[in-house]
Amino acid sequence: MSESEGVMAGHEALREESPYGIQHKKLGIWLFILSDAVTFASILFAYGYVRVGSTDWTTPFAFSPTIVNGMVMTFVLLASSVTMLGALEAAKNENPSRCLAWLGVTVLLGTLFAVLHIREWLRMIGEGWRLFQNPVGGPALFGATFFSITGLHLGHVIAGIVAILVVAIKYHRRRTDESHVETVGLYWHFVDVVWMFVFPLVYLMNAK
Amino acid sequence: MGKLFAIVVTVIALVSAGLIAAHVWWPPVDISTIGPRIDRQMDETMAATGFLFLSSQLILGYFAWKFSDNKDGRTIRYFPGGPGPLIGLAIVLVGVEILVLSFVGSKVWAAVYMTPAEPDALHVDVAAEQFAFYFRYAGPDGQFGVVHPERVRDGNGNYFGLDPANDVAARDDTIVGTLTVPVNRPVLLTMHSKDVIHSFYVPELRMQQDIVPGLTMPLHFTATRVGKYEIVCTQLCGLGHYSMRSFLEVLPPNQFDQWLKTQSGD
Amino acid sequence: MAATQPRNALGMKSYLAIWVGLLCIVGIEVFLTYRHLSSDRLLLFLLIFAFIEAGIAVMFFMHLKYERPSLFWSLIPALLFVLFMMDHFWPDALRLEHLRVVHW
Amino acid sequence: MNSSAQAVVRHHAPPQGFIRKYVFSVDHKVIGKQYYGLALLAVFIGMVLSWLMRIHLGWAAAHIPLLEKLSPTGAPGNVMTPEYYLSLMTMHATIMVFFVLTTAPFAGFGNYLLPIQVGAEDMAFPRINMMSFWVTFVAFAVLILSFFVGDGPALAGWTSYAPLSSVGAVAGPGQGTGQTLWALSIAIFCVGQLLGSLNFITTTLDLRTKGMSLARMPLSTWAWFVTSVIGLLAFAVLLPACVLLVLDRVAGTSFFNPAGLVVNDQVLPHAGGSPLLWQHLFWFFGHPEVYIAILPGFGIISTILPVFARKRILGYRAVIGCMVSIGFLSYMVWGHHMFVSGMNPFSALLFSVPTLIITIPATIVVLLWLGTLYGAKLRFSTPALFCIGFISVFITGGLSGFFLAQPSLDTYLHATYFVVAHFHFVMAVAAMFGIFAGTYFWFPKMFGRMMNETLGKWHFCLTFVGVYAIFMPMHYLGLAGNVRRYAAFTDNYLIPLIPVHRFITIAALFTGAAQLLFLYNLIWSRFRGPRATDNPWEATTLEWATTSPPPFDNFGGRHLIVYHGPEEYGVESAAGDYVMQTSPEKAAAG
Ligand code: HEA
Ligand code: HEA
Ligand code: CUA
Ligand SMILES: [Cu+2]
Repeated sequence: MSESEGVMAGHEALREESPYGIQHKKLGIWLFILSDAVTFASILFAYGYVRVGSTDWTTPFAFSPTIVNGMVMTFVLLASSVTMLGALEAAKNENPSRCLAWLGVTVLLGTLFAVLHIREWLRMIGEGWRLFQNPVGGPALFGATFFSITGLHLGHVIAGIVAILVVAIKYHRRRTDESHVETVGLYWHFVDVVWMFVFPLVYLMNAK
Repeated sequence: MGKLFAIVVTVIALVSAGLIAAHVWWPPVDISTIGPRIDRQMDETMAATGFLFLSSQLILGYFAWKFSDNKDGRTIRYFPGGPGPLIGLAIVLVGVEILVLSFVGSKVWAAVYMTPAEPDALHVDVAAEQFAFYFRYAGPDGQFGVVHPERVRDGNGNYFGLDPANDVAARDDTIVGTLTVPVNRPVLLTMHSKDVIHSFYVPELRMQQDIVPGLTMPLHFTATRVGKYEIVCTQLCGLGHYSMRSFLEVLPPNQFDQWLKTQSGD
Repeated sequence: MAATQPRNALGMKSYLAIWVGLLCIVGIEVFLTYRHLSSDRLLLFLLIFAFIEAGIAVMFFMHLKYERPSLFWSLIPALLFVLFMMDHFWPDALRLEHLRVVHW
Repeated sequence: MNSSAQAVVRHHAPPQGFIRKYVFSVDHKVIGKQYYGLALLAVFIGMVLSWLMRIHLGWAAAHIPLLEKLSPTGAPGNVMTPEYYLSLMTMHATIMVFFVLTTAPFAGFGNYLLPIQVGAEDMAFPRINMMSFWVTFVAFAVLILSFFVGDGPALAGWTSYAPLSSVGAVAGPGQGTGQTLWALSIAIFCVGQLLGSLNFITTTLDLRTKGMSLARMPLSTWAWFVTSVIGLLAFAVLLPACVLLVLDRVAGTSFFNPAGLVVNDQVLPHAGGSPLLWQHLFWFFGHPEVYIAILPGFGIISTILPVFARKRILGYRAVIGCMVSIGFLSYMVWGHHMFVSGMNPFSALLFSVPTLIITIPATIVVLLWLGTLYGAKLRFSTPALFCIGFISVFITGGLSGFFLAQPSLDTYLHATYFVVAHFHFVMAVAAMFGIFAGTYFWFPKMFGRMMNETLGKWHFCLTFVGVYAIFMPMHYLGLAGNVRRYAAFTDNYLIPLIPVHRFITIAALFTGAAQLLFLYNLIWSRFRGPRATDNPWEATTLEWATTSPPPFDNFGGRHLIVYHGPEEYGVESAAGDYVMQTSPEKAAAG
C-alpha cells in the first residue's frame, strides 16, 4: 500500500486515548490488583467454608498478646500507607530527597510489620501450632487456614518491601519517575486493604 | 467444494439423527416411578434439539451449496431485515424452549432430590469404598448400629466398623453386597463413602448420586419392575473405578421378606 | 503529565485524618469483638466495617475517586460480581451442618 | 500531549543474537509463535495419548508396541493397566485443555495478532509477556516430568476431584508425586496466564492506533479481549485452589479432606475439610475456562468468515454483545458440573437457569454466521472450509449442552459418554477447527509463505468426517448409559457396546493420521510454500497492511490511521470489493 494512505506523519496523537486516561503500568497494576483480590477472596471463602463446616471450631486468640499484636500490626501497616502517600506527594512536588525519605520510612514500617508478624508466627509455632496441628484441641484446619492466609499476605508484604526498595533505588538514580512510585504505592495500599479483611476475619473472629 | 460440503453435512446430519430416531442405542427400560417423567423430558428435549440440529445443519449445507463464488458476477445479498429478526428469533425460540423445559424439568428434579422420602420407606444404609458397595439393613429392631471408622476391618467383613459387643443395635444389622429391595415400595438410601468420592448409578432407575466422604447422601426411589440390574460407580475413584459395581435386585414383596429373614437368620 | 493526573487528590493533612478515622474503625471492630455478640452478628458487623475501611482506602489512598469514573466502573463491579457469585458456596457449606456424618 | 502515547514512541531496536531474538525474546510475534509451537508439541503428545487410550478401550488386552519402554509399571508386557489408562486420560485432558486450547487460540494467535490488529508496535508489557510464555513452558515441563516419576502421572482426571487427589499416595498408584506435580504445574500455569491476560487487556485498551476505536476493532481482537478478562478472574481462583491442594498433599493440611476417611482399614488423620469445596473452586474456574477455549474461536471465525464470504458480518455489534454476555454468564453457571455431586439440590435449579440462558447468545452468534453466509460469494479456500465446519460442529456440540443443562436429565447423562461427546464436539473439535482456520488464514502472515491448498482441503475433508465418526457415536454410548473414565467395559450392559467403541477407535486412528497431513503441510509450507503477498486473502484488518511477515516493530516505523471498521467487504472500491481499515477511501454503503 502507498505510504500516504493511513500513515501518520507527525508525532502528535498517534494513539486512541485510553478510556481511563492513565498510563499502562497503572492500568496493569490495577488489573493485577483486581485478580489478586479475587485470589484472596477465594482463599478467604475457602476459610469461611471449612469454618462453617466444622462444629468444633476453636477461638484461641487471647486479647493479649495476639489481638494487641494484631492491632499494633494494623497500626503499623496503615501508617505505612500514609507514608507511602507522603512519598508520592513529595515525588509530585519534585522533591526527590523527601520522596526517598518517605519511601525509607515506608520500608521500615513494612519491615516492622513483617517482623511483628513473624515473631507472632514463631510464638504460635512454639505453642505447637502447625499447618496440620491445633494444640488446643480444635480442628487442625485452624492452623491451616491461619498460616495459609496470613502467609499469603505476608508474602505480599515482603514482595512489596522488595518492590519499594527497587523503585527507591532506581528513583535515586533517576531511572524512574513519580509514576513508578505511584504504581508501587497502589500495590502497597492494596496489601493494606487485604489486611483490613484479614485482621477482622482471621484474628477478631477467632478471639477468645 | 461447496456442493461436496453440502452433501457431506446433509448425510452426516441425516444419519446421526436417524440413528437416534431409530432408538438403536437408547436408555434401557425404566423401572422407577420417576423414570417415565424423566424419559418424557428426554423425548421432548430430543425433539426440540433434533429439530434445531437438522434445520441448522441443513441450512448450513444449503447455503454452502447455493452461495459459492462461481464468478458469475452475481452481487452479494444481505439478509433481509438485518440482524434484528434473527436475534429476535433466537431469543423467542430458545427462550420459550428454556422456559418450558426448565419449568417441567425442575419439577421432576424436585421430585427426586428435593422431596423427602416417604415415611414408610425401606431404609438401607450404603457404604462405598475403593472398589465396592456394601448395603446394610437395620434388622428387626429397626435401628442401625453406630459406625466407628477405626473399627473398619474389610478382612473380617466389618465394612461398617460396627461394634456388636457393646452396641445392641449393631447386633442384628444385616450387611450384604447386593442391594435387594421389594418392588413398588419406596426405598431410602443413606449413602456414605469411606475414602474417596464414588457415585451410585443405576441407568434403569435414571438416577445418579455422588457419594461424598464426610456427608450422608440421601437418595430415594421406588422400583416398579422385578429383576436384577447393575449398579455402577460413575465417579472416578482410582484404578479399580471401572470394576466397581454391584447389583440391584428387585423382588416381589413376599420374596423380599423371605430373603430378609434368611439373611438375618445366620 | 497524565500519569499523576489526580492532582486534585487530597493532601497529607487529610490523609492523616483518614488514617485516624481508619484506626477508629479498627478500634470499633475490636470493641465489638468483646461485646459477646453472636458470631453471625459479629461477622456481619466486621464485614460491614471492613468494606467501609477498604472502600475508604481504595477511594482516597488509591485515588480511585480521582480517576475517571470509567476505571471505577470497570474494576469494582467486576470484583463485587465475583464476590457475589462465590456466595453460592454457602448453601453447601451450611449443608455440611446437617448432612455431616456424625455417627451414622 | 497524552503520556500514554509518549510511552510508546520509544524506538526499541531489534534485538541482536539468537537468544534474545528467538528464545528470551520480548517481541510479541516471537512469543506468539513460541506459544503456537508449544501448543503444537502438546497437541501431538495429547493426540498420541488419545490413540493409546482408544486402542485400550477397543481392545483392552491389546499389545501396544514400545509402551513398556515408556512405563514399565504402567504397561507390563506392553499391555496397559487400568491405572495407566487413567493416567493417560488425565494427561490427555490436562495437556489438551490447558496447554493446547488455552495456549494456541488465545495466547498464541492473540499474542501474534492482537497488537498488530490494533496497530501497536508490541504488547504493553513486553517483558511480562516473555515471562508469561516461559512460566507456561515451565508448567508444561513440570507436567511432562510426571510421566517419568516413580508411580506414574496423576490419574484423578483433569478435574482432580478431592479427596482422591488430596489424600496422597494412599489413594492408589498415580496419586503420589504425579498428582503433586499436576497441581504444581497447573498453579504455575495460572500465573503465566494471569500475566498474559493483564497484558492483553492493557494492550487492547491503551495501544490502539489513531482511529481504532473500540467499535472498529476486528472481532478477533474483541474475542481475545473478552477472553483475557475472563482469564484474569478465572485463573485467579484456580491458583489458590491448586496451592491449597498442594498444601493438602505435602503439608498435611486437610482443606479438602473430611474426617473419618478409611483406606485399607486405616483411619486417615484428616478432619474438617470438604471435597465439595474443591469442586466449587475448580469449576468456578473450570466453566469460564471452557469459554476461554471457545471464545477465541468465535472471534477467529467471525473475522475470517466475512473475508471469504466477501460480505460484512451480519450484526457486528450483536456478535460483540453476545461474546460479552457469554463472558459474563460464564461465571454464573459453574454448578452445572455438580448437579449430582451432592451439592444442595436447590442450587442445581439456580445454576440450571443461567446455563440454559447462555445458549441464547450462543444461538444468536450461530444464526448471525448463518445469516452472513446467506447471499454471500463464498470462496472455498481452506480457512473458509474450517469456518463452515466450525459452525457445523459447534451446533452439534452446543445442542448436547441443552440436555446436560437440565438437572433432571443430567441425573441420567452425567458422567456418561454423552458428556464426553458434548465437550469433544465443542472443544476438541470446534475450538480445534478455530485453530485450524486461524492457522491456514494467518500462516502467510506469520511465515511469509502460503500453505498448500490441496493438502489443506484433504485435511479438512478427512478431519470433518473423521471427527463426526469419532464423537457422534459417543452420544449413543452415553444414551445407553456408558460410563466415562472406565478403563475397560466389564459390566454386562456395557459389553454389547464394545463394537461401537471399536468403531470409534478406528475412526480416531484414521482422523489422527489425517493430522499428519496437516503437520506435513505446516513444515513443508514453512520452507517450500510459495511466497505470500502482503494481503493474499484481500482482507481489511491491519495485519494485512504490513509485510508478510511483519518487520520487528510491525509497521516499519509507520503509524497507521484507521478510517473504518473491519467489515468493509462487498463494496465498490479501488481495490476491488473491499476497503482496508487504513484506507481513507469512503466505503460505499453496504
Ligand atoms: C469449549 C468448551 C465448551 C463449550 C463452548 C460448552 C458449552 C456448553 N456446555 Fe459444556 N462442557 C465442556 C465444555 C464446553 N461446554 C466440558 C469440557 C465439559 C465437561 C467437563 C468434565 O466433566 O470433564 C462440559 C460439561 C457440560 C455440562 C456438565 C455435564 C455433566 O458433567 O453432567 C453441562 C451441563 O449443563 C454443559 C452445558 C453446556 C452448555 C449449555 C453450553 C452452551 O454454551 C452451548 C451453547 C450452544 C448452542 C446451544 C448451540 C447453538 C446453535 C443452535 C441452537 C442452533 C440454532 C439453529 C436454529 C435455531 C435453526 N457442559
Ligand atoms: C481440547 C481438548 C481435547 C482434544 C483435542 C481431545 C481429542 C481427543 N480425545 Fe479427548 N478428552 C478431553 C479433551 C480433548 N480431547 C478431555 C477434557 C477429556 C476428559 C478427561 C477426564 O475425564 O478427565 C477427554 C477424554 C477423552 C476420552 C474419554 C476417556 C474416558 O472417559 O475414559 C476419550 C475416549 O475416547 C477421548 C478421545 C479423544 C480423541 C480420540 C481425540 C482426538 O484424537 C481427536 C482427533 C484430533 C483432532 C480433532 C485435532 C488435533 C489437532 C491438531 C493436530 C492440530 C492443532 C494445531 C495446533 C494446536 C497448533 N478423550
Ligand atoms: Cu468408585 Cu468409581
Ligand atoms: Cu460448564
